[in-house]
Amino acid sequence: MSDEPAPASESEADTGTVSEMIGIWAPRGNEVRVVAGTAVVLALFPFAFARMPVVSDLLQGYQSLATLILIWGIFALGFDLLLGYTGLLSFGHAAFWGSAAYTAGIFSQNVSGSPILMMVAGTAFAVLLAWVLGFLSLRRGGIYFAILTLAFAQMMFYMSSSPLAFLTGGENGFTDVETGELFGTFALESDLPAVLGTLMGTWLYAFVAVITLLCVALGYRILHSPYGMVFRAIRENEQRAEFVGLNVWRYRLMSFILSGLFAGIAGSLFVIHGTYVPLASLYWTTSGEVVIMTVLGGTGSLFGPIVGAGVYLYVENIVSGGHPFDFIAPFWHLILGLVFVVTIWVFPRGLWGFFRDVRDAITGGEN
Amino acid sequence: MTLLDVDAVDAYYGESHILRDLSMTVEEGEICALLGRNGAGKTTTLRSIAGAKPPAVRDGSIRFKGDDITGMPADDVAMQGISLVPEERRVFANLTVEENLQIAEVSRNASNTWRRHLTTTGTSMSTEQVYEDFPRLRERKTQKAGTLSGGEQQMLAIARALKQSTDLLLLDEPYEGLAPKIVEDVEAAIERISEQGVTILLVEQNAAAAIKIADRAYVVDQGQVVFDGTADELRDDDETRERYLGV
Amino acid sequence: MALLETDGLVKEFGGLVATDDVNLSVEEDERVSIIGPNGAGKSTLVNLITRRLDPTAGDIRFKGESIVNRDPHEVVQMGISKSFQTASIFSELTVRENAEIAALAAEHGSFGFKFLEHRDSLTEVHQVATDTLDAVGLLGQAERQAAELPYGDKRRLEIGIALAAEPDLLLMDEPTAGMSPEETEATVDLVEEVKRELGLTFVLIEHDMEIVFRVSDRIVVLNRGRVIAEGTPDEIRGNPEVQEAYLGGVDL
Amino acid sequence: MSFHIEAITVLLNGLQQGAIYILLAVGLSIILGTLKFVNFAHGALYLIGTYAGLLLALEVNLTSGQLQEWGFSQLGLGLGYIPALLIVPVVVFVVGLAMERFVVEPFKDRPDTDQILVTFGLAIIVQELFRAFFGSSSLPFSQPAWAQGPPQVPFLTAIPISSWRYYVIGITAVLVLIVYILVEFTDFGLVVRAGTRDPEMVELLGIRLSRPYIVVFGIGAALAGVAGVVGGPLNPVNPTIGNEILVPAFLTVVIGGVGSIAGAVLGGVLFGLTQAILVATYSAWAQVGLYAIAAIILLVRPQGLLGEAEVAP
Amino acid sequence: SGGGGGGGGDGGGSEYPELGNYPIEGDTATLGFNVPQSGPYASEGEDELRAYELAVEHLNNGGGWVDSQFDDLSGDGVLDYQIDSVSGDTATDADTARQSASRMIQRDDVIMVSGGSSSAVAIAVQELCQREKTLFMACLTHSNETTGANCVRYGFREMFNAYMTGQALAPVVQEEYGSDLQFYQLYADYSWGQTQQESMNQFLTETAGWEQVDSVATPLGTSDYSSYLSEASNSGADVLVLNHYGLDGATSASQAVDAGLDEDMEILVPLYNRPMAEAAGGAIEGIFGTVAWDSQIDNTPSQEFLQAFRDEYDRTPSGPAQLAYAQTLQYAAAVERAGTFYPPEVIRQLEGLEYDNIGMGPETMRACDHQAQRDVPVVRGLPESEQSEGQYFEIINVTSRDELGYACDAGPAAECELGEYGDE
Ligand SMILES: Nc1ncnc2c1ncn2[C@@H]1O[C@H](COP(=O)(O)OP(=O)(O)OP(=O)(O)O)[C@@H](O)[C@H]1O
Ligand SMILES: Nc1ncnc2c1ncn2[C@@H]1O[C@H](COP(=O)(O)OP(=O)(O)OP(=O)(O)O)[C@@H](O)[C@H]1O
Ligand SMILES: [Mg+2]
Ligand SMILES: [Mg+2]
Repeated sequence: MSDEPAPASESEADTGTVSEMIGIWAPRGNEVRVVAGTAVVLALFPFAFARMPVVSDLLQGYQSLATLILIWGIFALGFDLLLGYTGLLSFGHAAFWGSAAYTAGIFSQNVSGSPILMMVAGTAFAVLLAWVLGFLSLRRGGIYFAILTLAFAQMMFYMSSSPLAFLTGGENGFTDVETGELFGTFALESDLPAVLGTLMGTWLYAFVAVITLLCVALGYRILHSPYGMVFRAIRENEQRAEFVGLNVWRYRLMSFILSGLFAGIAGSLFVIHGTYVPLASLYWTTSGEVVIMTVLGGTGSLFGPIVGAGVYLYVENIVSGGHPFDFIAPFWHLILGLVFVVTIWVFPRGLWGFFRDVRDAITGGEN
Repeated sequence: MTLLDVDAVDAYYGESHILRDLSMTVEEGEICALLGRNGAGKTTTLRSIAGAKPPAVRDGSIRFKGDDITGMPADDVAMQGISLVPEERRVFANLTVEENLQIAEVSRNASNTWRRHLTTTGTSMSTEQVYEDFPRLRERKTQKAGTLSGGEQQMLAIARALKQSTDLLLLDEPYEGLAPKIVEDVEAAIERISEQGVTILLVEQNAAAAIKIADRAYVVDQGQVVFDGTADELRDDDETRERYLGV
Repeated sequence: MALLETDGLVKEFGGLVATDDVNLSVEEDERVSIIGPNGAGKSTLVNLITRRLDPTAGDIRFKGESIVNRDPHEVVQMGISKSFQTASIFSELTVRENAEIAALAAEHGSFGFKFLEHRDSLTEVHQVATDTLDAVGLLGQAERQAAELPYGDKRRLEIGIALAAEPDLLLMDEPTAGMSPEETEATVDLVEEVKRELGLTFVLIEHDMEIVFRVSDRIVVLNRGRVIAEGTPDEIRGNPEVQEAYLGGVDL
Repeated sequence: MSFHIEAITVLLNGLQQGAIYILLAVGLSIILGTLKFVNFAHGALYLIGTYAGLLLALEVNLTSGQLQEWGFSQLGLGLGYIPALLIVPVVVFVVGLAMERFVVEPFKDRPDTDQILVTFGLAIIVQELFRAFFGSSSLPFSQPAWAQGPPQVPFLTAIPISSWRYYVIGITAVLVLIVYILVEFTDFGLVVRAGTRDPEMVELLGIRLSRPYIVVFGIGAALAGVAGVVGGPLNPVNPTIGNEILVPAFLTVVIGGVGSIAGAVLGGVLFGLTQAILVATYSAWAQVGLYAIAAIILLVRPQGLLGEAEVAP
Repeated sequence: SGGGGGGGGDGGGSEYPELGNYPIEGDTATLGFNVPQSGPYASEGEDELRAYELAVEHLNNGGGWVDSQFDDLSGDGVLDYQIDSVSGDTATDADTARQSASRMIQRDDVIMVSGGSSSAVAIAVQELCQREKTLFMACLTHSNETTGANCVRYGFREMFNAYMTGQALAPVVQEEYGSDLQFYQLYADYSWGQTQQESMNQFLTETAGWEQVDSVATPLGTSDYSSYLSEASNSGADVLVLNHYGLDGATSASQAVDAGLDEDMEILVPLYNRPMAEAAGGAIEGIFGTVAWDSQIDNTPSQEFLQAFRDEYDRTPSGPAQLAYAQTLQYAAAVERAGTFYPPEVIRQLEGLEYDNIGMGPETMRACDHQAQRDVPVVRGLPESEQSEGQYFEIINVTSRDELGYACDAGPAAECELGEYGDE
């Protein structure tokens, strides 16, 4: 095998027959269970969060926050592909989130307001950018990588704050988003019909939830494809990975691009949801937020980062808003900081890891 | 008088049990050899004595001049008068020869000894003495240690250890990687140091070389002492030599 | 044609010449050992061949093709595998995954866009991994985390990873360093067995003369970066220069 | 105005801005080089330095924050600038010691991503504590009256740069020189440099390495503190300044080369000058240009200008 | 008790279709106050919040302008509804502000949102409010675009803008410093700074007859302006205009003074606010600028507000506090006049409204761009020794609205398209 030139085996997949393609896509292992479970949770989440008697009063949630949590969840999920699996800490992911948001926004103003097309445009730009920035920053790991990504993202921030302000609206943010209807028929803001409306609320939520589901499925697939294994191998022992014949650099770049892809999807959805692009979406604090969410929820897991996004946004939007948290509301930043540090210190695997440990302790490690 | 007393020590790297119930003693003033094959546990023994971690000593005790030094941090052990010249020499490649020697002296600075319970009584050489013993080092005084030849580095490592207040010098394979001529130089240096009253525990794979200068020898295999006697006894014990030393 | 050839290979570190005009050639199916005192440049030579270091001058050819401009992973893809001096494994992955990684690289090239393909569908990779683990006697522990293995088994796994890459040429840098005599024995047996079964060529670097003289067809002696002698075990045994430089008068 | 005055102005501005970066970068760099610790909370030390300096030097009117709510509408000792300059480094040095002991020590053996994360979290906590106590509005920290306006020295009077900025350059030069001498020519520096390469061997020589290490951290912290006091009157003083200055400071370290004091100085000067020159020429691109230059340097020389290339093990 | 609303007590809950958060459920109408509670303008936000709470208190129980200036208001709630409020933290960040506003609208069902302290925030939030069909009564926002290119039907602005600042300042500084001067501008490089800079250029050139030497953009949030200031100093101009808002303004002004620029040049800071004055301390001494409102303005409504605020909080209100108070009452009065909370009707009540009851003389809330046509106070910074809590400036002139403004088809208004009422 090894004396055949490598490209031959790559092209095999490309020229695969239709049945092989289906073979590739066929669900395997736990996949169906995971996706179905996620779908159920996604369908019930807004109801429990914003409308269900008693529960929603306790939670004090609301519809648009539910949507926002999913959007950031996608972002964090993609970020975790990089941090949790490949072991690369980027402090510049705002570049992908923000540029996708701007692209989708500008696209909606100039080309088409179709949410799906906006998403495609934003994501495509983010992927392209991830490819370029990844190419430039992946030369070294650790602190150098963190700083380089940070530098590039800051550069983009300052670009759009002044020199490109004619396009981005600078400090005012991009306000000319013109989101159209889904499939040309369903207004995103309008409620879903019948019981779906009670459960999930708006078309917007349904749209975001479907994308989220696809992203979870995609994430699950990636982690259970050879990539998942290779990523972990690279994180642990890069040199050895190179010496079993893997092109470490390309895999790294690929994990960077994939995480850029998720960030791009999320960034585009963010515009569709908010019809607005704040300049801060490119600022390094946005990168910092996704880092916090991911670590809080738990790196190296599929759902941890989404949980992290939920907790973060909950604190940011509900605890900070006073009632029933008046007591601690002004200190919500401080509280998040404390929780974050405690998590790294005591539960390096985050809240999700902590839940799992607790579950394992209860079930005696079975299951 | 017994200077070092290793009593029934068990040492581990993580979960691997390396030293098994190992006991040995070193008498004041002698040259004691610790022999054994590749991976027998010689380095582990020295590291355990010197307080380097890993390995972790989980059982047994190590006493030096009657004081218990088991589990003591490496820097404290060194200040009791035990100097280790480790495998691969470990000179500071980014410092000059002079600085490599000077750093051993720094351990006696007040900033280092302040509020530490220390009992060194050992002799420590002045830089001048060291240069007299190792004239090559004087020539290379301002050269970065990383650019020295292997033999010179070995000299430097020994010299550095001697500049500590040393009662007991632990030498881990001092001849490794040295040309035979240089091996002779190092041998001479070890004997000279011994004559000055420093006790020496010498680890070697090369039994012949060690027996030549040692008074007494231990042979370890798989973390256990399998022979214990004078150098002459070992020379005559063909079976032990064949079985455990492959000679 | 020689499988591996080096031609006037030189490597300098600053002023130090670690590899000095080495012309080495390894025939297919041959077992070559490289010996020499510490610092002779053995590891450097291996690192040059595996492309971890760039040569200062000279050429390296594998299967007649120059590899000095290739990346390390490409060289592995061409069929040169290396086992490391210390157990270099993926300790958080399971034993099986360790082998699978190597098999994946061998079966599917150094990189592929297979991120949508489930691992379970890569049957041939599983097969190679299973076979390799069987060969190194770790199949029973396949689902254990590699970190949990005893040290000796880690070294076995290390060799297993090198083998799962399905090499034509295996470079082994002190594969038995730090092993107990029994483990050493077992490893040597393993190497010999693999050699017999897979017919692979290997280059061994070892300080343990017993092993070297037992398994080699040819021995190359390095000193200060230069080849000072080369020949069958018997020839080397009797070479006075080697005696002087390395064996140091030890009677063998 | 004549071109040479303008050129000198730009040069001095660049040097002064570089000086603040240098003070922070030298500390970051020696900590990273010796303790192998990535300190994202270095900006927090700068923040502490600024506030400590402000409260020691002046009396300030608080307009928000818990302290004000508890009735401290005026706070500060009003000792003046010189005492503040002398006391702050000591205070921040002590803070640094505590941080080494309680944060760095437990995270020494964890991967550098964990170190970045925990110190990043710590930086947030410190910032938010200051916000909680002192409020988030900026506090006035004016330059001392004796250092306002250009120095009354022939020629320099024509240059519109306040004396305080000359002092900043001077103080930085002196401190960096002291640290350089400390590291290159003293026993302490010897141990530190040796420990950079082989900490275990240093301990085998009987040296309690934790002592020089904690001091290194303390010195790094004190430098950040000094940067805070001298930089305070040049910038707005509010809780976010620490984290904002962290980014350029880290860039300075990385482009200069980790562990190299000379590198940090070079990086800082380069940064300051680039900024000053861009402002004088293409000001809209000044920030973008700064990051672009950093990126280019790192792409061409990943180990930084004066950093040593990673030696393959 | 939903019956209260359905019973017609609200003046026609059944008359109008559902829109935004209309109709109100229950017998309490909730207002959302979205102000910076963290971040650089927190102190300003706190002051605004005090004024908002004071307004709610007066709406429910009488007092202040409810008793004296607003005849439409009863002091017993609005249209039989008690007024309640929720507050949110904008952190002076547009995104945070929108999230906070959207929480108020979605979860707390607020019928009106008010707030601000930065144009970016105001523009972002009013755009959201337009979408959610919830009224937005802008507090402090000074960009021409708030009621220019980014104007919305659901947003109203009492505050003047950069354009009017230029108009107000030019004659005053000409009189003070003379004509035939050269000026140099630094401006924050984003829409507010740009429009402010354009307006200053326009009016200092046209009205004062000065000449611009150069105008240089500085990045937003710059913390060290020394390089820029050196350039300005070396330019040889007589006047330096610092078009920096808030903290940036405090920083650049202090640094200019520290570098000794004030010895050779006059400095202008077109827009002052309180956190800026606090942070700049003595550096603002003698520097001209404009403010939203000041407690020294000597007319009945102003003094009544000052008194009411002092009675309640024992402190001097800031300009934005006056805006916050006025905007809340203005909205409530419009509801009373409309007889319903139904937003389009309330909007129609506010459009074209003539009033003279909030302490800034006679005003018009113009229908074409929702920009109040009003007087602008020109002030000069006090020396540090004369500053006290709440008092940082002396009023030089209150420029009459007759000398300010622009037609509906001119200036910023030319770019305004208000958008839908929601009942078309
Ligand atoms: N860091 C380590 N982690 C795990 N096992 C180790 C480690 N270092 C050594 N060992 C194991 O401990 C055993 C004893 O090693 P040690 O280094 O003491 O041998 P030695 O007698 O000094 O051999 P040599 O002559 O090769 O130096 C060996 O089996 C080795 O594999
Ligand atoms: N990266 C490097 N930089 C500088 N010198 C190096 C480097 N790598 C190796 N050397 C030097 O090159 C020489 C050869 O080293 P090498 O590791 O090849 O020896 P070796 O024969 O493998 O020794 P051993 O038997 O101890 O493993 C040594 O003197 C070593 O110090
Ligand atoms: Mg050893
Ligand atoms: Mg080697």
